[in-house]
Amino acid sequence: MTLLFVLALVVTAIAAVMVVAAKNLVRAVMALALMLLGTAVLYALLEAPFLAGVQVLTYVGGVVTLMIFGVMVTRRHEGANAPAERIHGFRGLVVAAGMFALLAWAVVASDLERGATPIVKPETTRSLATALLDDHLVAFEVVSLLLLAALIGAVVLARRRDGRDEGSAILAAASREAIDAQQAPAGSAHGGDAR
Amino acid sequence: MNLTHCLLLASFLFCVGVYGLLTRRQAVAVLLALELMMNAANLAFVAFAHFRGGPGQLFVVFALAITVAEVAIGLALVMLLYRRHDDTALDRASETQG
Amino acid sequence: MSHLLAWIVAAPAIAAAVLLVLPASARLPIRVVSLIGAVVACAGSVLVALTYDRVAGGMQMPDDWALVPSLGIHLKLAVDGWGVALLLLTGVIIVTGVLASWGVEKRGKEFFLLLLVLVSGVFGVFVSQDLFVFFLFYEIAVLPMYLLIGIWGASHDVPKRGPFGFAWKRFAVGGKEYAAMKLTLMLLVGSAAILVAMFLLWKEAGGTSFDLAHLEQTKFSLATQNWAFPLLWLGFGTLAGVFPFHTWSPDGHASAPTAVSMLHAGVLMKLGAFGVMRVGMVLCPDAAANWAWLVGGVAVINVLYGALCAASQTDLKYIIAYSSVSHMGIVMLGAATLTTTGWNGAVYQMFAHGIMTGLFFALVGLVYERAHTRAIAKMGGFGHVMPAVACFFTLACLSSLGLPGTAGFVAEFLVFLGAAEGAHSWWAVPAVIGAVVTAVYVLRACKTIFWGPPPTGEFAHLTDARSTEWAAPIVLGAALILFGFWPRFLLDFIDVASHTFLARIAPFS
Amino acid sequence: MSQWIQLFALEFAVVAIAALVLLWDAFAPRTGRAVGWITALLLGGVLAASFFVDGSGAAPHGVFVRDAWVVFHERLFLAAGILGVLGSIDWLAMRTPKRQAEYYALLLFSLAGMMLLAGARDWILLVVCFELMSMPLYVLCAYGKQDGPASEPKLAAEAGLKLFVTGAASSGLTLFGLALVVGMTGTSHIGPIVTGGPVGSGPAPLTIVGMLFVLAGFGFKVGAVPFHMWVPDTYQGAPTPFVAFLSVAPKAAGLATLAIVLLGGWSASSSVWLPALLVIAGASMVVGNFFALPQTDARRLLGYSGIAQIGYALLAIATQSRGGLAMTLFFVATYVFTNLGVFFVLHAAAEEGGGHTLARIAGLSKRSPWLGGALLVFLLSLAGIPFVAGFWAKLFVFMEAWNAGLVTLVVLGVALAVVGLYYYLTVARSTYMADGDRSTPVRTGFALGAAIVVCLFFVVGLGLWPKPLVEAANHAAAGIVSGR
Repeated sequence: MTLLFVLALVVTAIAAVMVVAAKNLVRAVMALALMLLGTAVLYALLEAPFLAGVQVLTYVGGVVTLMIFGVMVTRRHEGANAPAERIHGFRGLVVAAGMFALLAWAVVASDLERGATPIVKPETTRSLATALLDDHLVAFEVVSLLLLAALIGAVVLARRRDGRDEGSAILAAASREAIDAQQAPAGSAHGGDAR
Repeated sequence: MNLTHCLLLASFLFCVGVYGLLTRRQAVAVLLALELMMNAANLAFVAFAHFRGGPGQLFVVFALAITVAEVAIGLALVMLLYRRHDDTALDRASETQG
Repeated sequence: MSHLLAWIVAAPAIAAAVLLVLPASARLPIRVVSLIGAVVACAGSVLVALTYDRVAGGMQMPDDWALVPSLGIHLKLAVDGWGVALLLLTGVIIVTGVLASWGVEKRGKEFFLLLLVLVSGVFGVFVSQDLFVFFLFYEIAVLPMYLLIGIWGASHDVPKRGPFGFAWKRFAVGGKEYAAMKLTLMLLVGSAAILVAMFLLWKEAGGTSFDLAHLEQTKFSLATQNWAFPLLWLGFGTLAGVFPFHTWSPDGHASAPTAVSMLHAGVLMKLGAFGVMRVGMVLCPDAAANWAWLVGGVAVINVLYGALCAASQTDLKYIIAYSSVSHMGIVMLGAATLTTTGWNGAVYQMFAHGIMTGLFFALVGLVYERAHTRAIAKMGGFGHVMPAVACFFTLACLSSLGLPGTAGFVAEFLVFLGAAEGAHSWWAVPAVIGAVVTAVYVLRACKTIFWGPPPTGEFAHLTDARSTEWAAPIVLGAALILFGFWPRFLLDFIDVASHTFLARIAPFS
Repeated sequence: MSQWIQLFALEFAVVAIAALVLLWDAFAPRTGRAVGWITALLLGGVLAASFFVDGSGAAPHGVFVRDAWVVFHERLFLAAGILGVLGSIDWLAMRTPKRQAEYYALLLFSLAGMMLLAGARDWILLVVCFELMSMPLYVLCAYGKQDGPASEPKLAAEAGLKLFVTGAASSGLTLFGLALVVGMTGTSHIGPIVTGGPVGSGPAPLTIVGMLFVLAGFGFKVGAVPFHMWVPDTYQGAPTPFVAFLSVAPKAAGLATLAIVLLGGWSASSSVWLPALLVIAGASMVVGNFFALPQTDARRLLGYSGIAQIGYALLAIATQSRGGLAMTLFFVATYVFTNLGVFFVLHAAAEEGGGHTLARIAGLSKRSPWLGGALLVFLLSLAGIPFVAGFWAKLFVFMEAWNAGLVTLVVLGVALAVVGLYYYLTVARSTYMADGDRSTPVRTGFALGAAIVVCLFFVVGLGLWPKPLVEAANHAAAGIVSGR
């Protein structure tokens, strides 16, 4: 258990560094996939199986695919007149390192382990669903609106002036992901209208 | 395996994301960095929920939906920019005078 | 007549509102409506002067409307002795000013509109008895100036030389837009200082009311007074042309169109001095006494420096503008004496200088319209072609140097007397020297321009004043002489108010 | 169910209008201005209905509370939305006649997000509403991608991406901060920070850091320094009628959120956030005012001026008093009308003059005295000059801040207001004193003209008679902060 945890932790961290370090964007996306998988494993270890599943399905299955698609479509061009890969490298490093130092100090200084009681009743998928559709029904409905808005927005942006729908592939993928993520029937219903 | 470790990892992921956000010029790379940040937040939520209880997991469900919507919009914008300029470098946008 | 003060303030504003709906092409109606607004306000002022009870004194003809009750802001109007004198001044100046700008053709509708709004603000300041409303009107009086100078002003035709000469070319320094911006910003910085001082006083007085009467009854701590008074002095003093914050004034007055110069030098600068005395000194009596040495010292610098600067100018409008700086120094000097005589002199000087400088600018505008130059070196012998203008100009000059029999004499005499009575009697010496320098430069300018051999060439066929142009010289010139021989009429008003206010600074009077 | 309908009636209506507009466009595509007018009129109906529907109440578990605060904001957002639609009608009909419905629909979605936001008392709902508000804005920003006067670079897509990246990054920042705060406190309710430690001990370091992250996230959204970089770029690139909306409504919503969180939830922990807020407010005033000085593009200038205005609004929030919050609302409300008006006039002038630089709008007042006069009034209101609404707004804010003991910042603000006057006057100078190369009157469409007139009415009206809005603001603020 602990070994698996350490492994997932290390893999996630390294993959994350690769995401921002890789020059090649395809590699960066792959590293992102790896990192997301590592996080999914951590979710599983943290007794969040539902989230682990969703993570794999939507993120690794969907977002990464979308990203790859994005990279492929826009890729033609890097090379010849590709601009310098990085800007403000040092400044970025200082900001990020400073932020991490602050966070790490706060985490350590907060002495989280003292007085922490193990959870008696882990959150189950069932309780999650109850909370989603009872306590937070308003937010749930708002999310369906949000996804609908995103859908319309993506259509608007991707549609060409002359009417050719070059971006419809992205849209299709995006809408599927959106709907999967929420499993909200409302989302698909509205989505139908929007078309 | 305790809360401190998880949060340190989450913080690390978040800061790596911030670094990428600040330094990468390729729009897609910036999107990837944003994913890192969101993912870090989710990890922190789940870790807290496991060790301390609370609505962390629920939060993550919503955060995932938000992230997906953001990716869709973000990629659409990147493609739009690409079609316009045949170039997805971000800082052309800032023809700043101050 | 009820609400007389409100009608005086509102008349120009109503006229402005009427202008708003008139078409821009209706040339004559625009001017007539403006004139009606000005005349109504002026007549109201005269009515106030006639009905004001000089024996009783104090605040009379009160009006009160709640504006923002939650903060204790009331539209509270009333008039005291000082107010009467300054209302009269404003009324006379605006009527003559409208007549003097009868010939403004460029965007005439907007010009008269702004002019009327400005005058409305000026009237409002002199009659408001609520510090906040006082400030509001003050702002209204200051702001239209930006557009009035920026659009209708004149750029300088006298080229600047010297080490900074390049700036005139490079940055349009000295142009009308520069002058407008400089004036507005400096005065607004002053307003910011006033606002801060207002908050200070308002807060210490309980934070419930801006009523001046209420504030006067509050005994402010010395620390508050010592903060508030300098802020008020600098804030209002900027408009009064207090050295070294006077630099907007020559540029502004020189660039402004005739009526605006008349109003601004004639009336608006008085707002500043009025503010220092009415708000600063009356509300912060202890601090006023503490800082009197500085206020008076700076005023002396104003008198001398203004006179010397005026003496060294070659541009006619700049001469008058710097002489205003010098004369406003006399006002501030009178205020700083903290004696009844000095204060009477200060307010009388406000009135006298307002009339005189209004006359000056009206005549200069008249000359400029014909000769198209303000460089005195180019002019000469104009008296032969425009005798009336020459006579009135000479009259203004004589009042300016304080010749007995003119209003200027009464004012300066009172101020010098007050200075001699006051705690710093040596102030009178440099002030008198300043008056002597004034005599030198005004007489020199007057002689160069109007007296001498008849003009030749382009200036040979200049004409004297015509139709509406007569109004300003005659009315203002008559006023100069009238109030030179009959000062009692105004001094009765002024004196009763000065006594009341000075009672607050009892140990020093 | 009926309780839900009552509680969310206005929001339902707004979303329904969005759906209606989309459907109508799908089945009966029109190219005229009808879609826009219908949207505006229906929204007007909703605004009118808001005066008759008494929807006060709370959703189960207290995630959403509808009180005077929410009502005030709903009306404000609806007004901004109506004006935003009106200002866009002519432009859309001209530039993208075949694709108008989506624009309005997205704007309405954003509007619904804002309206819900004001009542959110739960972090989850708040975050989701915030996204619902922001997401359509990213898209709208890039709406007129090939748009704008010929003399200017087409920056809409860049502006959209820039807004998106900053917006998404700030969402990430907020979420991470929330993870820490919610994790440490164990509840998603927006309420006091429970320290968990012994009585008297402050929040744990991690909680503090989380709170600061959340604050920074909202700082991005409202465009406060040091999170302001996107503002001028976005304002310059996005289509001007939309920038008008973008520059007011989301900022008002962001400030409302800050007020809910800081004054409603975290008021007991003000020792944590107050110093940060004061620094942000002061820095916004300084940077906004000084960076606006050298600008030659009116939109960038207004962007920086907006940053400065946000600084003033934050100053009012920092008073932590009911009066201060009320004056924030007053300030924001006047800012909404003023800034909308400024951008609408600018849009009209730029369409005709071929650009948004000060040189291009030169001579406006000579060409169209009314338009020039309106612009002057709006600029004076932004500068805080008496007898226009902005004066009272600045004055009230300064007075409340002075009362709360923030004397240094008030003096700084008053001094900077003069700097502000300078650059507002430079705009006025170019419209009044400079001569442009055209002399024909500037023509505005009917809708745009109507929007300008409405803005003018409110700016002047509130300047002359501020009392009703002051009272409404005081009433609304009582829902968040009790006491004085």
